[in-house]
Amino acid sequence: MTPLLETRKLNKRFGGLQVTADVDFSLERGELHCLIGPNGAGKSTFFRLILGEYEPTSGQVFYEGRDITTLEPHDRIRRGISVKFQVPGIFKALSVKQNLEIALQHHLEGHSLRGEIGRQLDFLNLTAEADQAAGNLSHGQKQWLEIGMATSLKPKLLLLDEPTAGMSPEETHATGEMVHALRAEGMTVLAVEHDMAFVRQIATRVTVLHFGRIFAQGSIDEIMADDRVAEIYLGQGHGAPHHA
Amino acid sequence: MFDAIFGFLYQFGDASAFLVLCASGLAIIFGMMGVINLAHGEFIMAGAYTTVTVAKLGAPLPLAIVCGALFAGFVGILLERLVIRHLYGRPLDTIVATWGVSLIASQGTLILLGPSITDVSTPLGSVQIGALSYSVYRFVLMATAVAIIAALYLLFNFTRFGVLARATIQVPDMAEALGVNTRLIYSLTFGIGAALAGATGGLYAPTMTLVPTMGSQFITEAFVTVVTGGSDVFLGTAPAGVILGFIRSVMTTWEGQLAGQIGLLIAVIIVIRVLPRGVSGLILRERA
Amino acid sequence: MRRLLLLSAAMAALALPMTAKAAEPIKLGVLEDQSGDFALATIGKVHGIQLAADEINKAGGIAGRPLELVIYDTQSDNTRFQEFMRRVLQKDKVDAVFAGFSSASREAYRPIVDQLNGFAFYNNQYEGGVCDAHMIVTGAVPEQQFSTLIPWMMEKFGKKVYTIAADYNFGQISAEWVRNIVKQNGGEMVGEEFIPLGVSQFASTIQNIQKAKPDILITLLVGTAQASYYEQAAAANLHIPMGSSVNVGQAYEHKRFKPPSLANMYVTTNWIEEVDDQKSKDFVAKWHKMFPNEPYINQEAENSYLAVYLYKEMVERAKGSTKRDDLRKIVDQGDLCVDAPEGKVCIDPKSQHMSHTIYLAKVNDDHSISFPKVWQDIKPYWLGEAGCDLTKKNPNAQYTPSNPPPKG
Amino acid sequence: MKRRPLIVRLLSRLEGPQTLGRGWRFWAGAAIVLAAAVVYPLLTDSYTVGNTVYFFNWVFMALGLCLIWGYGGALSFGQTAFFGIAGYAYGVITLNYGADYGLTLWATLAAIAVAGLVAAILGYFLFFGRISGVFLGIVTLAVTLVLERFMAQTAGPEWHIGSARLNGFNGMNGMPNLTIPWPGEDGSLVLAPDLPLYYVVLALLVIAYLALRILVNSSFGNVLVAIRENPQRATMLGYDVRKYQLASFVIGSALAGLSGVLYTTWGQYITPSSMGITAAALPIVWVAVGGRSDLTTTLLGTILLIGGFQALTIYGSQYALVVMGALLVVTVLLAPEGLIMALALLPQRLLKRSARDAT
Repeated sequence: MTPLLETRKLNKRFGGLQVTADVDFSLERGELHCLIGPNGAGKSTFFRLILGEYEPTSGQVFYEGRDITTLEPHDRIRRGISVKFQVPGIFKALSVKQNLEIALQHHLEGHSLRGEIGRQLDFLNLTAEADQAAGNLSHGQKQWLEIGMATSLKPKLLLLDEPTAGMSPEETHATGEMVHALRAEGMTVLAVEHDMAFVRQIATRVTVLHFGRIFAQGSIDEIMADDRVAEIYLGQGHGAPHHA
Repeated sequence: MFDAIFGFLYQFGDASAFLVLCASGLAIIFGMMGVINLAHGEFIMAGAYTTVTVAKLGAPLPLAIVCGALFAGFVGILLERLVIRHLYGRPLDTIVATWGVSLIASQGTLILLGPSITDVSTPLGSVQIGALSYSVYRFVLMATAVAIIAALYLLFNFTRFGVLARATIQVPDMAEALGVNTRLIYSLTFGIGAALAGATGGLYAPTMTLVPTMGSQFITEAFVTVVTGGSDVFLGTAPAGVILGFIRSVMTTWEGQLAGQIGLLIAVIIVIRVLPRGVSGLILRERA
Repeated sequence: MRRLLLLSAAMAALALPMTAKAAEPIKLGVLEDQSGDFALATIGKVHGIQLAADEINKAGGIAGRPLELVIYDTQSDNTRFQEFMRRVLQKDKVDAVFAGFSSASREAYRPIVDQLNGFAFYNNQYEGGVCDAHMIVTGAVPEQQFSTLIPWMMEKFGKKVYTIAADYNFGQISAEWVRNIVKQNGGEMVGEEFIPLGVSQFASTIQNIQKAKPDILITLLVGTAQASYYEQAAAANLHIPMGSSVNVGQAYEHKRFKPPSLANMYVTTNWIEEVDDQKSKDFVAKWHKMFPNEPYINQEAENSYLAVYLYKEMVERAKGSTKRDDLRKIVDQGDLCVDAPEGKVCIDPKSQHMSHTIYLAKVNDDHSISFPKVWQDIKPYWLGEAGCDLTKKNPNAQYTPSNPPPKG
Repeated sequence: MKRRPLIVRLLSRLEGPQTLGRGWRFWAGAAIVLAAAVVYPLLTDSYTVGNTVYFFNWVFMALGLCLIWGYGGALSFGQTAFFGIAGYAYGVITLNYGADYGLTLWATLAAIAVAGLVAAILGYFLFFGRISGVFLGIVTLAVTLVLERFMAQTAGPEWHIGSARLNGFNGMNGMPNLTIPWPGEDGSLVLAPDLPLYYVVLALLVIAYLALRILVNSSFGNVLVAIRENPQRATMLGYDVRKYQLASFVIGSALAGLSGVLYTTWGQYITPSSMGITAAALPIVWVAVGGRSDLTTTLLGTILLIGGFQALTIYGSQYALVVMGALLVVTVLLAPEGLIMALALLPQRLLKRSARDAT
């Protein structure tokens, strides 16, 4: 069976700088896959290539076996990819309710729309803040709101760029639970993450990017056991995966 | 043949100098600070008026032009303190504010100084080259354009102020954290932009009629050049000025002044379409 | 005794409405650009009207009725002319309007004057051709300025002519006139260049002229931006005798520019403040008494001044009526003239344009003015000959030599 | 679950998060204002009526810009281009085919269509070229200036379309007023700038205003503001940002076109300078000063400003322009969200403050 997402020899060069190099990556349906690696390893760029925000210098992106390399970003979203950015990408000036409405109005309207908004608000426990401007939410709430918006599209593939950045351990754990719930709904998740506790909590498979190349791949334990991985983190000084 | 070629080069240089000079001040205010200054033309007018007034008092023209620049710069700093300062991060509001300022400036000048003041005649006479004779002063203008761009380059790349200014404009918070007096930097930068406009006014004063609305003769060209150039003053404005100057002079010699003007505007539309980030965008990308 | 009282009472009763009518002022609307681009040339026009009105009121008004001015600043903005023309005609209910400097502003308000059946005076030199019964034009038109200027200059300097003109109606139509008159007089056009309004840089134009080597350069440049040409040409050592119908007489460039940038320019104008005969001297004196710091009194100012007296003449000959039809009957009689600073000037019934004394003004090296020649009573002949006859029908249109009135 | 009929759903869009004013109070107020607008021409002279129509003429362009800029976040500096195009188009059509059989109405629609078409082409070029921010402003400005300078030199008789001469800088005039077929001796009613035209334009204004309210509160409006707030997120919710921006640009420009036609018929005159830089700056000023983020504030602000500027010119003599300038500067400094908007929000703010003081 064809993988849900696949990249072949994916290259991105900015002038002289090689950001991703010949990335052959594939993601099976139902995975909770984490993408780790030191800062500047090309994780975010890789996301943008998948989303179509960047045009690859060479190589292809396949989704459900179809070549989507030249597809406009919004078309990829419509095909079932969705993303939650690292810096919460929400509509600050608009109310929480409206944020969700904009995400949901694709496939719903009228009563069913209002009903679904209510359901989402509960799920994200933002009911109390429904009519507040999204800009006034706490950081964690913003993160959740955006996850809510991203998942409202009922995507097959959900990309999470450091979903727990700036969250308290409790919030982080709750987010982990949320991700599992989403998987249960049948979503496949690809997450960029630094917090190894979170990775351990959710990851079924882990890929390590280093200097734009796939450096190692495997279960969380295999990766943890791999000294070379520790080296590159130590070599880089910070952000080392602390054995949890 | 020689006349034709030299004549064209002269026109080309003349047009480019005009564009670069009237854009340089705006390039700093708009290109660096993101303030859309519709009162740019009035700074030019202020510079021209001051220059002529001082010159009539008997000061040598170069000195008078410096005075013009200083006065415009002073007014610029004043404006920054009173108005612009409160509008950072709201570039579109600066359109309205500065448009208001330009109304006040030009009509105020009309009320205070009357509909026009007598100008000073163009210095340095003319020179015969081949069959045609040229105003020597126009060559001075071309040279000045080059000099000003060079001076700006040095100022913003090799002086402490320049470095701080660029830092402030690129990463305000960082600069703030490093204890830079960003407010001062902003008003100085704005002042420099205004002073350049003033200098432009002073430089062209001897070649133009001085009326309160003279600024409007510069504003369109200035914006067009800056935007074509993109955010970077040196990699953008200067090349843009040269390119547009070339297009304009070609069109003008080929089809006349109207074609020159319209050609200029259409060129801009196309350039922006091809290079959404302006010429400097292109150059920077190539360098990266 | 009692009867006599009754009688006198009756007479008083009769007299009363008369006097009441007499007291009621005649209203003149004045729409001129007192700010914006054109202010330079037009502020004087307002003053001219104020001066005339002041004199007339001191002398007992028009047919015993005082003259009242309703003045608006149109800011060199066509839309203001539209707004205020409606205002003076509908709200202020003026008897006549004196309005407009630029031809565009005139064309902007003309439909409104026609629609509201008003009566407007355009006291400005222009490209000619307006055939509209609602309009009286007191300014000079091309045939008056060029049929005098061009032959004289060709006689004196040679037959090769080069024209640079503002690239809009006035420039293009005037250039057409120059072209035709040059041809009629056996001359040759060695070049013609049109400059868009607002252009202030002339490097290319100057070169083209140098290459063409004309004997005469006709400059029909308009607006403050284009005026920069003279300084730039002088700086490039271009000294060809220049002829013009707009400069000096309108924006007094010879006063504003440093000599000798305008030296050796010849202008046909129907009056400027330098005209030195007693009548003009007195006029200038009166003017400066009322407006001490007037920078310059140009031909349009004089046109506006005489227009008020022309209107006075009309109304008084129409027995105090201010109805347009009554006034046009007076015009139709064909002998409606006034005695202006420039001399006796008359209205041509067919076109409702005005005959003028045309002065040939020469700008000397020090920018002083001398008058090598004066033509008396030059008529605005073209429209009438071309077939505009407002005594018969009113097309409310503007014509040009290449777009004349439909025949028959 | 059965869906409510279309009309009900539309009406329910008349108020929503994107527009100020909701509930019976607002609509009662609106009704009173409208009633006043309907009655007052009967109480005043025909100059005031014609002059008010003149104010109304421009409002459509302002509302259009409010949609493009205030809601869509794309600043167009060149709405006057479409104003002019439509004006000239109306002139050309009517000068060629006259005003009988309600032709002026068809001419109006055609002229607006032309403006819309040009906007569609230009907009495609701009938005699909991913031009945004100030660059968008400058390109649109350049376009309107090109048109102005080109039209300014079309004085010669060679510049004509059919029997309509473009007539260069002096402008095109003599086109007929709006004329609608009407039972009566001459079989038509000429809408000169007086009562009949007033009511027609007022009706158009009400329609445009309500229609735009519905539009911005619809899902389309949601996406539009989403794009203004965060285009990337909007894209990543599956919306083709370019299409929405293009749509709003075309609608807004069509409204500018309507203004152009109304202005042209009002004064039977259209000129290149109505596409010049000053003319181009004015709509931005009206919308910004009124309060660009809302239709109602834009509507009121525009009428207030045009009327105010005219009054200033009448009574302020040569100081008018100075006062105008000062007014603009002060507004931007003291009421960034716009003068009318500030007034509209004043009560709430006072309440908030008093609440704060109370605690």
